Amino acid sequence: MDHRAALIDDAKAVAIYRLMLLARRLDERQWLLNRAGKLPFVISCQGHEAAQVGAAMALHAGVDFVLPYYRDLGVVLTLGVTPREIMLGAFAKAEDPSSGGRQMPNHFSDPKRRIFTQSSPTGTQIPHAVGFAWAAKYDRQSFVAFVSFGDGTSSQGDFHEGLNFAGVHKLPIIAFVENNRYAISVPLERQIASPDIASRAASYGMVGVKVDGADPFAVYKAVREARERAIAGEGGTLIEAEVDRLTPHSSDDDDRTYRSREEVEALKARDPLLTVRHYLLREGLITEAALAALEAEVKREIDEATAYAEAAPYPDPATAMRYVYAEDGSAAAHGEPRGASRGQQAMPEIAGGGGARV
Amino acid sequence: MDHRAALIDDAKAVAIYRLMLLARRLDERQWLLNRAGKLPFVISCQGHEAAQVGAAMALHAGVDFVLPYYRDLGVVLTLGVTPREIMLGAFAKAEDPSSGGRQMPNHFSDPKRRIFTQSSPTGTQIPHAVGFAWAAKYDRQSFVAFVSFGDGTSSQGDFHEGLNFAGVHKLPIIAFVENNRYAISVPLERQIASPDIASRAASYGMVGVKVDGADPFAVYKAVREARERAIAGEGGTLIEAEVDRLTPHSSDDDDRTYRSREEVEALKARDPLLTVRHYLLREGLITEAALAALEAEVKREIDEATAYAEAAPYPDPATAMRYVYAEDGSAAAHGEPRGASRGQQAMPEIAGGGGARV
Amino acid sequence: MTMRTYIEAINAALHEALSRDERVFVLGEDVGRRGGVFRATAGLYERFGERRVVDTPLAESAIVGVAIGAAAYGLRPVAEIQFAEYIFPATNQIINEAAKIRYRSNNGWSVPLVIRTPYGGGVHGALYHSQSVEKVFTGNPGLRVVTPSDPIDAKGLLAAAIVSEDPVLFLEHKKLYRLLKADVPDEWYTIPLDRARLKREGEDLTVIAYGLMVPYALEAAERLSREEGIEATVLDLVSLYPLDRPMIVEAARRTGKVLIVHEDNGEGGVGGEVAAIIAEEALFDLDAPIRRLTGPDVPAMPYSPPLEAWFMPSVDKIAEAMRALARF
Amino acid sequence: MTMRTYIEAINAALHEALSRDERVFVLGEDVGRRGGVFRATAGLYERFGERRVVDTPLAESAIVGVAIGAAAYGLRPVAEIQFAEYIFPATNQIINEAAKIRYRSNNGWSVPLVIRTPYGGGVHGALYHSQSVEKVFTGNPGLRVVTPSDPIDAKGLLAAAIVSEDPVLFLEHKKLYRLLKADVPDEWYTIPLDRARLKREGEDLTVIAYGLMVPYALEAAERLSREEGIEATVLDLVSLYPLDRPMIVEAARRTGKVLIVHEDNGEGGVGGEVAAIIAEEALFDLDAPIRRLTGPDVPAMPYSPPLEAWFMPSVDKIAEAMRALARF
Ligand SMILES: Cc1ncc(C[n+]2csc(CCOP(=O)(O)OP(=O)(O)O)c2C)c(N)n1
Ligand SMILES: Cc1ncc(C[n+]2csc(CCOP(=O)(O)OP(=O)(O)O)c2C)c(N)n1
Ligand SMILES: [Mg+2]
Ligand SMILES: [Mg+2]
Repeated sequence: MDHRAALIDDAKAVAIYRLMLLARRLDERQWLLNRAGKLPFVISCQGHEAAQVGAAMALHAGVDFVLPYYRDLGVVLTLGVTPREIMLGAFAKAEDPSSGGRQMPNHFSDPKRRIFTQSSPTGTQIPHAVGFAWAAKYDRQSFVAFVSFGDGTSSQGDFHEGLNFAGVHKLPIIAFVENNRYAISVPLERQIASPDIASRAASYGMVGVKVDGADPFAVYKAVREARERAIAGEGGTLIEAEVDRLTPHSSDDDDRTYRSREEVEALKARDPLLTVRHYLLREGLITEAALAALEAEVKREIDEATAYAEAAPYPDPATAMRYVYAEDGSAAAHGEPRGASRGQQAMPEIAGGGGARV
Repeated sequence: MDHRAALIDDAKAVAIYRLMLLARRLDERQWLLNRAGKLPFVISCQGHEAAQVGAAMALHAGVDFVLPYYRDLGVVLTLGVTPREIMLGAFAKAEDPSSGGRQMPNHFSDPKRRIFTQSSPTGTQIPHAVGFAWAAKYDRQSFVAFVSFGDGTSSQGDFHEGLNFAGVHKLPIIAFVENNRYAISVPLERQIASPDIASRAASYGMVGVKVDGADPFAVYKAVREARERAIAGEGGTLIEAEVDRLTPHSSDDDDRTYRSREEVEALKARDPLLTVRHYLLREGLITEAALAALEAEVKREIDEATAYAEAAPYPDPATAMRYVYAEDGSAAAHGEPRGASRGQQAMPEIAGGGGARV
Repeated sequence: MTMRTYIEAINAALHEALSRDERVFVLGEDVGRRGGVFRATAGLYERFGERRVVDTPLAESAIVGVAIGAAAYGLRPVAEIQFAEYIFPATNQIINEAAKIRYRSNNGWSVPLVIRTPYGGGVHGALYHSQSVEKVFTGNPGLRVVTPSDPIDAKGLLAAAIVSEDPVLFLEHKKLYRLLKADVPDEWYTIPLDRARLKREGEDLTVIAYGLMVPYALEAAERLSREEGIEATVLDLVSLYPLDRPMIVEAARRTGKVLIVHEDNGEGGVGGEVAAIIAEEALFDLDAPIRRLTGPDVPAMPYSPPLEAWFMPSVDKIAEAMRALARF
Repeated sequence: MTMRTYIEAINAALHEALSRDERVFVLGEDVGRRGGVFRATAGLYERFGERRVVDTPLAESAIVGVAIGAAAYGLRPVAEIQFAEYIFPATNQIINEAAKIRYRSNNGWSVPLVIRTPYGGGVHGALYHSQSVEKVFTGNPGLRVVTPSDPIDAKGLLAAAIVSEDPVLFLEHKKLYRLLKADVPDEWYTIPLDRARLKREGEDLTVIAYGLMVPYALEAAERLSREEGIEATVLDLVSLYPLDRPMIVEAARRTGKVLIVHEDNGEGGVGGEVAAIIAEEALFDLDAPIRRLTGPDVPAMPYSPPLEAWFMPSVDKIAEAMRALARF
């Protein structure tokens, strides 16, 4: 672990840890609320935070299009999604920005942050990301499409079809596999017969990179370099981050049926949250006191988010018929073309981070 | 080209040429009949014959399960399908063994020869072949599943999903890509970004082999070795045979819209039929006189097949409602299990070629 | 006889099928060591081993495609798709392949396979763990689509599907899994795959339903009988494709008033075909327009509790529709 | 105005759409240099170049999935699936994704894309080049399914699909491609995506049809009018999902006798839903049972000429069914 080698300054290293911590504590809180009967469902990022935060830090928030999957709490927090927004989704309240309470928790969506709406069928987001990357090339815009998914999802036809399409057209895509060696209960050796997933990049004429997903700085570096290649027109990268899943698959799962407690304990002993904290202390980037303050601050933020979301109103069933089709109706579209040249009107070029879309 | 190096004796080398010639002439005859308005549709093996006959020669006819695709006239002739049977299919007559005239020509099926029924959607046969290979392992039988398809088809999700499944379970499968560098009009560089298709085997923990598809002996050797590995329990092989498509995609296609006449002429100049004939003459395996006799014999056989098929009756529309479901009805199945142990009753092990399967 | 839930009945059918016929094997995601995410395959792995209880890669088209090849060889695959909406990647293998293999090969080949999958909502599953996928797969000749509504049918119908020579899509309503128990015979028995079942008789109106809506309709019928003296016939379709036309027509004629209930969207759902059959064959026996009570025409069931309740047909909603029709 | 065939009208709509809006691009197999295997995209590659006319790898799920991403960004993809039955590998992307994106994101995202595909038979295409796939994709709220029956509608409806904010499955009957010509306006115009169209008025019976069956029904109606004095109303559904309920009900009421005609299989086909709507809303206006004339319930159309003729509804078969119903 070496943040400087990844061209990360000290403040950013601490910021990465803070986001990892926020993701972890927010996730843990959801489990508590689940056990208390307040949330019907939780699906976790625990064990993936270093990989997620490291990767998302290397993206340009509000510029790059991001297609995360259900574990990617760390990714979306890094892109600016707030704990309150997350809790609104977990409680399925009307204000939930992802879906207005229509989708399960962690099915992220945020148009203004260029986070595309996700479904549950695994792998469908990969061709979507290729479509965004296609648009970058088509529209001559400098952004990448970042898409993440699990090791099991690399078995889906959409993984192959999507990456092949991106490879043929040398599109600016970063495909990020969070390999935790399980698809629910199915272990990696029943999932793939290749030595790893990164090496599958060769099938698509892409660069393949394998990285330690417990090292956020190494992941950051891999994604930053992939992004640079993509923006330079050199095509896509398949990055495999080796991570651990510290929880059962979801709150509906009981992983004692398929993995030993010793195995899980061994994973917890190498928990990236602990490792990174230890690194920051060792390198003198943070003090124990500052860490305690950070914990307190994160707790406050999560308390506030929970209280707000719990109190927020549910969506009104009177709204449930809305947004099946465009509300102006297709009739409204029978008019003029919008943007007779290259649609920049509809899709303004955005220079820095955080710009709004639409 | 060296038949002896492939452990092919002289007689077998001539037999290979004879089958290539038969496939070619039968194919040419169908084009004539199409131009004469007698056959609505032709899809050709021309240019692929060396690869097809070489590959199929290395299989155990009636033992191995074979899942060919629409170009594989050379494969099925080698497995024992007769020109008469082919012509019955081309004319869509009731006696057509593939489908009783229900399917388009070249959608091969022959249960007694263990040739599985094929559809038109590309790539679906790959998981089917994996299913047969699965059955070999499940039932502890010594056969392989051989499945063929084109370069374009390697882009389908089913290619990936099927080979991945086979790789994980080390199944006895031979996946045979006939790479003619076109999917109808789409050239290989718009199809894949990898250097070739054989190298994709690595994604599935399989052996990948690239072979000159104009050299039937080299193809034979590659398939024979793949079969030996498969039977020895060493898993599957992805073989890519580099071939040329000498005709338009089908009789409905006009390839002048997307490839130059010079390109096609160059391919015709290296036609494997000519190359192999030249080799046999040079090596003294056959004489000009014997070649002429062979041509005459093949012509006679095709004349007879055509006459028979043309005169044969069409299927009776009164039969067209049949075989939607099992005719005994599912009710008939409400009895005893058939084959309480391992189903060998239903699926007898077959020692040599040509055994019947029910 | 043993008191069993719907899912225990399914589990029992699988145990018996594997023990009586070596050709039967189970494949799918998490069906092995995990015993299925709903535990439908619990105990199979321990009892029959990994040769016959196969955890597959996460690839539904391969699950069905491999099952097709194995079935064509002569095995009897029982594939599980973990949730019904995850069947869509396998649509090509189901509609273009499994359903058409016997026909296209002129009876040369057949693929006796079963695809089991949990469908339906009311379980806080949101858009992607609540779908009713039946309308996509019904209407494909060559494929059977069935769904049981109680534990006894669940066991016998799954047994019939496994021994059937045809490909069968076997839909299990996930809210039924643990909703009710029944005395399920311990021995092996089968229930015809293509027959609707009269679940209740009454002269005032006919309710036609399937899956979870059958116990709901029965409960509504009992309530109306008890409280208002309205007597309903309740028909369980069981087979969603092909439909049991004679039973549907007879049940409609019996009362002259028909309410069709399903959880799937209204327009394009199975209820439309049921109504069409009645309008074709029993028009002059009808005393009221054919009514449908269905899930609303939105893409799928939302997650938030008030929206889910808004989507789901309930005993109350059914009773209300029955009352209105009886009074027509 | 220019005399154009149906496929020339489609080609013209594509040319105009690409020239008036830079966001529109075409993708699919062989749509580029080849100009499409039916030549629907002829001339586009030469005129607009490979950036906007894209030959894709042979992978339908990617074609639709990539179109979804591009549409969500703000482009206007027009994807071609080479034959309708090759759409099934993309079912997951169409039903689970395209149809549900607006709803699931609470209007945060939308995917204005068009999937064009040639369907239907009578062209010696056999099981895999003749299918009617509409029953699989209708009934999925969020997705529109339309099909034109003549060149004028073909152009205006495709134009409307391209400018629509919703995902549209645009079905082109391949036997209509070159069957008839009509005077098609040269300028850009759109035809509502959700309206059925009255094609003929008559008092004796109502024929409801779509696609190829519309000109067939019109020809049958003319013949019966000329030779037997039977006068039929003919309604072209145009939109197969959502259906135009008011027009269907009105057309049924007009004559009290309804014949529904489609080439797709009967059971589970779009005609069932049409009949159900009528049985719900116009039951007491009916003077005869609702009749359906459809393709038979076999997996798909066989190749051999006598079997294909057996499968296809024809002008003769339609006239015969109309006559029987008129006499009822
Ligand atoms: C198409 C599809 N099939 C099955 C599922 C059920 N399912 C949800 S997550 C999951 C495992 C995913 O494993 P992996 O891709 O490794 O991601 P992880 O959860 O381990 O991060 C499965 C099988 C699904 N969501 N979609
Ligand atoms: C799923 C599917 N999509 C499209 C088609 C139409 N189609 C038929 S053959 C073909 C090209 C196949 O190319 P390739 O796999 O290279 O085989 P080749 O014909 O060159 O031998 C296409 C696109 C199809 N049959 N199936
Ligand atoms: Mg995983
Ligand atoms: Mg090819």
